Amino acid sequence: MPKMVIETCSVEWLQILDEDGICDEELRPPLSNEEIKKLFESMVLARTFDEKAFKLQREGRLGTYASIYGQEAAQVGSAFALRPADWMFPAFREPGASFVRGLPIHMILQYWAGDERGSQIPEGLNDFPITIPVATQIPIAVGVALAAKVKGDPIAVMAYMGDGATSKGDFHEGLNFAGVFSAPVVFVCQNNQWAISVPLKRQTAAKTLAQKAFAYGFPGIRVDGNDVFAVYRAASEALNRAKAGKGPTLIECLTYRLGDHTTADDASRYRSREEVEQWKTKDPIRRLKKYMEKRNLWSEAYDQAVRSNAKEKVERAVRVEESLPPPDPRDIFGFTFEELTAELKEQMENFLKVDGKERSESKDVLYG
Amino acid sequence: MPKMVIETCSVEWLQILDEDGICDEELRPPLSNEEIKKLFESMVLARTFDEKAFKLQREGRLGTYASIYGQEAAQVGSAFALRPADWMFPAFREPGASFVRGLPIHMILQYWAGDERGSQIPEGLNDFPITIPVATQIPIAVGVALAAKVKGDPIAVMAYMGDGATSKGDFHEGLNFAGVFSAPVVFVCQNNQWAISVPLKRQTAAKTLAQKAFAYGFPGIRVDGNDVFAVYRAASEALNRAKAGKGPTLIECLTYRLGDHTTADDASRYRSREEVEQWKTKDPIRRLKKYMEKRNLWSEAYDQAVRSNAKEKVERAVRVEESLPPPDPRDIFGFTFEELTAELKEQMENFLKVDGKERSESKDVLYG
Amino acid sequence: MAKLTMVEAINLALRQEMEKDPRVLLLGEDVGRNGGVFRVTQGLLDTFGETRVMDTPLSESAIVGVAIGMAVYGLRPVAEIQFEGFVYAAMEQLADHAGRIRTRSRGRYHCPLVVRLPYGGGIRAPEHHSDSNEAYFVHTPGIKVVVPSTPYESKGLFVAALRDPDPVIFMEPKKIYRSLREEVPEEEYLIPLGESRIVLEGTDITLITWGAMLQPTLQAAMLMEKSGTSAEVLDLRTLSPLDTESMIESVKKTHRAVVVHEAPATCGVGAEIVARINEKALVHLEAPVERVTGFDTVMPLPKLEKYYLPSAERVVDAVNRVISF
Amino acid sequence: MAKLTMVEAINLALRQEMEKDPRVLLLGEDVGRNGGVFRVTQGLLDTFGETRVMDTPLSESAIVGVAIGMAVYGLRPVAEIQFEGFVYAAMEQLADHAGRIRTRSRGRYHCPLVVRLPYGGGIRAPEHHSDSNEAYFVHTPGIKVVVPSTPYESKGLFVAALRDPDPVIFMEPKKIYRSLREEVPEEEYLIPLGESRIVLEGTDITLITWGAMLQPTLQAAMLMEKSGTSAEVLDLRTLSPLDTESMIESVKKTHRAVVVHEAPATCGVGAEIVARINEKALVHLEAPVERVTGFDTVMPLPKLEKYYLPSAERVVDAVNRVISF
Ligand SMILES: Cc1ncc(C[n+]2csc(CCOP(=O)(O)OP(=O)(O)O)c2C)c(N)n1
Ligand SMILES: Cc1ncc(C[n+]2csc(CCOP(=O)(O)OP(=O)(O)O)c2C)c(N)n1
Ligand SMILES: [Mg+2]
Ligand SMILES: [Mg+2]
Repeated sequence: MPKMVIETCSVEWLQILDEDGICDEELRPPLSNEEIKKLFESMVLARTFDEKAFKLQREGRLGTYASIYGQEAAQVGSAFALRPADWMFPAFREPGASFVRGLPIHMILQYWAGDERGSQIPEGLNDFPITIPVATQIPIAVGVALAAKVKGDPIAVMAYMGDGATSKGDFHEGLNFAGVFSAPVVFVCQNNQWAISVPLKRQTAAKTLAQKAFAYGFPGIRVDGNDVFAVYRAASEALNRAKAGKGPTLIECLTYRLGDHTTADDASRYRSREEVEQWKTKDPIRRLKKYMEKRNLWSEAYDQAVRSNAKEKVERAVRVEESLPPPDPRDIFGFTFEELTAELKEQMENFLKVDGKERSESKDVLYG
Repeated sequence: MPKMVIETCSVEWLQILDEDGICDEELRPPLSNEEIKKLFESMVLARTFDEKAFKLQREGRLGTYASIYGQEAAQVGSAFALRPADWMFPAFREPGASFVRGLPIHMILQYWAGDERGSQIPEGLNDFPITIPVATQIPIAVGVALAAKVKGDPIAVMAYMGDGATSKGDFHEGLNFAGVFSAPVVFVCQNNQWAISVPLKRQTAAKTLAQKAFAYGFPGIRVDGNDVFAVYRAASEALNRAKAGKGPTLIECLTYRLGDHTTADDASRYRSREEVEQWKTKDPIRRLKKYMEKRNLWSEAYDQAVRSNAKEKVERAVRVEESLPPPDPRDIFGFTFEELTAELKEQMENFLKVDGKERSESKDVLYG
Repeated sequence: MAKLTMVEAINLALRQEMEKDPRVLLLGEDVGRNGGVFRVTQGLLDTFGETRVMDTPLSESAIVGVAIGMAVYGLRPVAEIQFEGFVYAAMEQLADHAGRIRTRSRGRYHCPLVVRLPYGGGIRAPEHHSDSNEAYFVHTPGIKVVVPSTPYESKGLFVAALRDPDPVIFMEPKKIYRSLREEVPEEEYLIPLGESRIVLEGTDITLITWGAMLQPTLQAAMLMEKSGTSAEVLDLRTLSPLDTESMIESVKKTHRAVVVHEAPATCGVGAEIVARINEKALVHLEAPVERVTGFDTVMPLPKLEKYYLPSAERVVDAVNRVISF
Repeated sequence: MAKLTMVEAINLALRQEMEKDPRVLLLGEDVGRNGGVFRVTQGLLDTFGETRVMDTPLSESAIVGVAIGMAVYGLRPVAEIQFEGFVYAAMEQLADHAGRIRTRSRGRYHCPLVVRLPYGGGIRAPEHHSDSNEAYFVHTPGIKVVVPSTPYESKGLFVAALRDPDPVIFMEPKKIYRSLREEVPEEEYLIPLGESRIVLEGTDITLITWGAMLQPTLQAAMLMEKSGTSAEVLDLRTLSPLDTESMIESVKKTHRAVVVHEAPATCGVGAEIVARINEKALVHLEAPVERVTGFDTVMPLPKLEKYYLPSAERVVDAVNRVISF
């Protein structure tokens, strides 16, 4: 057999709810009205939070913050498909997913305000803290999935990443590992088409990111990441596959980062206003709203209520976060190991003694 | 467009010379009789060397050695397509390719005998030394290719790797980088189906390794790695593509490691004799011999001459290697930087002084 | 009691711990059917099966990353990196996750992980197979580093490392993997992490070392004894945390010290030891503490290897300088 | 002469070197249109185009690996790692290739590569954006490590690093990227690698530091002056190779020393400095050399960051202990 095709792959695109809110009812996932409302409310909450966090940063009340503006459907739709017992690994731009999971809103503020306690995920919530070093959470997520498989726990893991993350070695090693061991894990790639200032075409010469799954022997799909139904459907199916022992899936959510990379960034340096404006027409919240309106699930009054509810939740979270006592400097040392080592004990004791006296607040200000 | 295929890929298989030496003349690359003989002779030399190196190791005259038995066509066929100005990056199991390139035979012995001078590639030969840390040579090869492109040099780079290497982060980062910048580089993966004791199915869930190229937006092809014509043809085409500015190619040479992983390994611990025997029937040298016989390019006398010539070359190399003076211990220090730093100077001087006297051979033996 | 090599002792420790604790599992390249390239995991696949003895793809970063995830989930993974020279690719997982997850999650998650790392020179191994890179890990917060020096030690330390609630790099000195035999009890015993041991008591000088370098150091002590110098030999066992107290106590007694290690001198663990002696026992010192170490160069290939590794003679030379200072 | 920040000074150095030498090119994440997240490469894409200012995929290992290949081929690449916290993934390329290619090929190949590495804390940056990991590289054979402490210094050292025939990690202290302005000549000048400088002459104690820590160290020296203690302040500039001679000379004069750095204490470069002082100037010491450093913990997030970084007060405290020893 001199020359022949021995393997083929194809990448599918999935869109259920288009930019005008027109829905392919055959493909629409079987969600109750209550669930559809929940999706809408979660997206509104995500956006409300995002706007507030941005303002807080500008007012000097928050550190660097990474906006999710425009990516609400990709986050909410995917996280919505998870069960509480499943595990979730955010990258660093997934508050929308974290809130769906039940992470107290103020913890994301706490994290970006520079307080490790924001990563002290509450007991019972199976989420990993935000991971800043791009793609490094992926092998860890695969490890959790394999551990669950070893133990026979009927759960799956969802790991988020950006388009930039697909270039990193750990993306490759993690996905390949998952493929080999058929790990119950779903990789959700939020392809927002930018990695800070680097556009997608500088990230890869591949036409889609979904096709990268083929390299690891499992399916990849590209969905409209601004279509919450498509994202939810793809995520549900992938989670079912995972739990049925059929291995991993890569879901590429094609979306767009409408904001700057972070509050420290100025995207106008490297991309055109037109591009941004064009993507604003694909707004994930508006299109769900249009759909709900047609289905009589949406009204002005409802919208008002949802928005003021979200606002109130966010404002409450801000108050909670801002009223927390400052972290105890002892915590710098206390969690390095289960027990303080002799070195750390000595370092902590020296640190607590200043001029031979116990460190006091007044003395503190001198340091730093 | 709710659901549709937006991208496809297919992996081709190429075989020109089958196991019985039957050749698809339409696909056969246009090689002169002299060139075909050169391919045969290079493969015989590679195998002759390999057998000798193995024996030397068993006799305690060589350190650990990694055999190429069975992989002669993959190496010779690919390297044969290179021009002298092109660059070549071996992994650690490519003496067959290195000899085609013109590396003095004794240098491979020197390397495995534990002498860095074996990696002192002669000026004018654009080969990188053997790389032991798997896959790490790949980004470097891409860097050379990009540098050549930047400078406008009309060359290409060939980088070798094993099947195991495809799991490493550097494989991914290197190939992706090459795709993005359309680097003039050809990746030759010798899929010998084992990474020490780890079989291919533990390396990846993908059906072929060639398909991994799709993840990087450039073509991949699987060729019969024991068919020197197929390998040569694929390599030539890929090099032409690269030099024409069309970017990288991944060539998967499906072959088999007939020997142990290295002389330190015992493959009978982890794979069946049947598997090995079955692959012996696909011997790359025998099938070219059969073809040449039919074409009247082969005779017993010719064969004898080729083998004794190869033997002589190898024996001469052994004599050269074994008659070299031992390396100068000063070389431990002298090549760390262009100039000795103060620290290194001090360390070297202390080292050369023993009990206040200059280090002598007699004193040496105490050390170690 | 059986006399075992270090390879056999660690194998025994693994087998017994896997029998006792179903959470323990192994992963790495060639750890399964092949039993590891050094045979440390030999026979374990047959006994415990493929889910607990996992041959992995060739992916050092993922081996460690996956093991971190397993540890976070509640298993007790033992990850093998085949040779220390291949651990660099896993540095990001080690520094950014293994060593940080407890502190960054303020205790919500922790990572009871052992990374087995055959290390060091002296076995005429190929290039990149002879590094001694303990200093990188000792400098990395949140990671413990253990280096056994004999078969007996290796079993007790390994069990302690495996039961430790935090990530431990367990560095196995290849040079003495099979060159020593020692009685190793079947029964369980733990050697606590963070405690060094005095291998030889002495009064004139303290020799501080670990791992494979204990042997030349002991030989040096013997040679010195003949010439009337009494050396105290300290085997550190754990490099992070360091047993500063014992070092200082010994130096206060002997007033002199030499540190012996294979790694390059500059920023090696020896530097830290000298710094601590300086900080806590300066007034007791009667001579500079000397370091007998590898050079600030790449470890040479086998033909020059013997010049690189500290030998008994190099230790004796240093001791002579320190004594006659 | 223009008063520039360090960001501007390095930008100027890059621009001038790129103008002079067509072999110089830049690669890294966001170095192009965006001009780097710190704007160090601002404007260079416009002047030199996409082949010489390459925005790369998010691949730290490949950024360094590709740069190694370019250097081997004869170019003069400057690779940027966006923050020091992301360099761990490139450790394998740095240790196994950049630092080894000259010695392993016995001089056939070498690697004139600069890796720019913004480093350190004090700018209230997010997690993983404030590490000081110089010790890893100082411990790695075959790699030079340079850390400028002012705008003027940064230009002269950068040009020297770029023209050096060997790989250099050029660590840029983020904390003082924009907080200092200094006259920086347009004209070419080189500050040779491996030579430290005395920033302040003094007689009572030697303060040894580098990078961003020069500022609190100088503040401490001022505070001490008021109380009658005369400090000599040494800015090391290059951590590998280390200028041992100057340190020793100063300590022989002052008999006392304190080392100040941001990185964790254990196995930090401070330990090496103490060890060298011990080895070469023990008899001149009148007190233990103290280290004022970060703790052996992860660098905290901004709310606790101020406690971690050495401050003038901590330096003064240490000096007082050393002086009154
Ligand atoms: C390993 C690593 N390199 C660099 C960075 C700096 N950095 C932070 S986010 C980012 C871009 C990430 O792009 P992408 O993965 O697409 O995620 P997005 O920001 O679009 O959500 C970079 C380069 C990092 N955090 N980690
Ligand atoms: C990064 C790294 N990890 C582990 C090893 C040890 N090792 C040497 S060869 C090898 C298997 C390589 O398999 P493959 O890439 O298929 O090449 P082959 O040996 O079959 O030629 C391993 C694991 C190494 N050299 N480098
Ligand atoms: Mg992105
Ligand atoms: Mg192989």
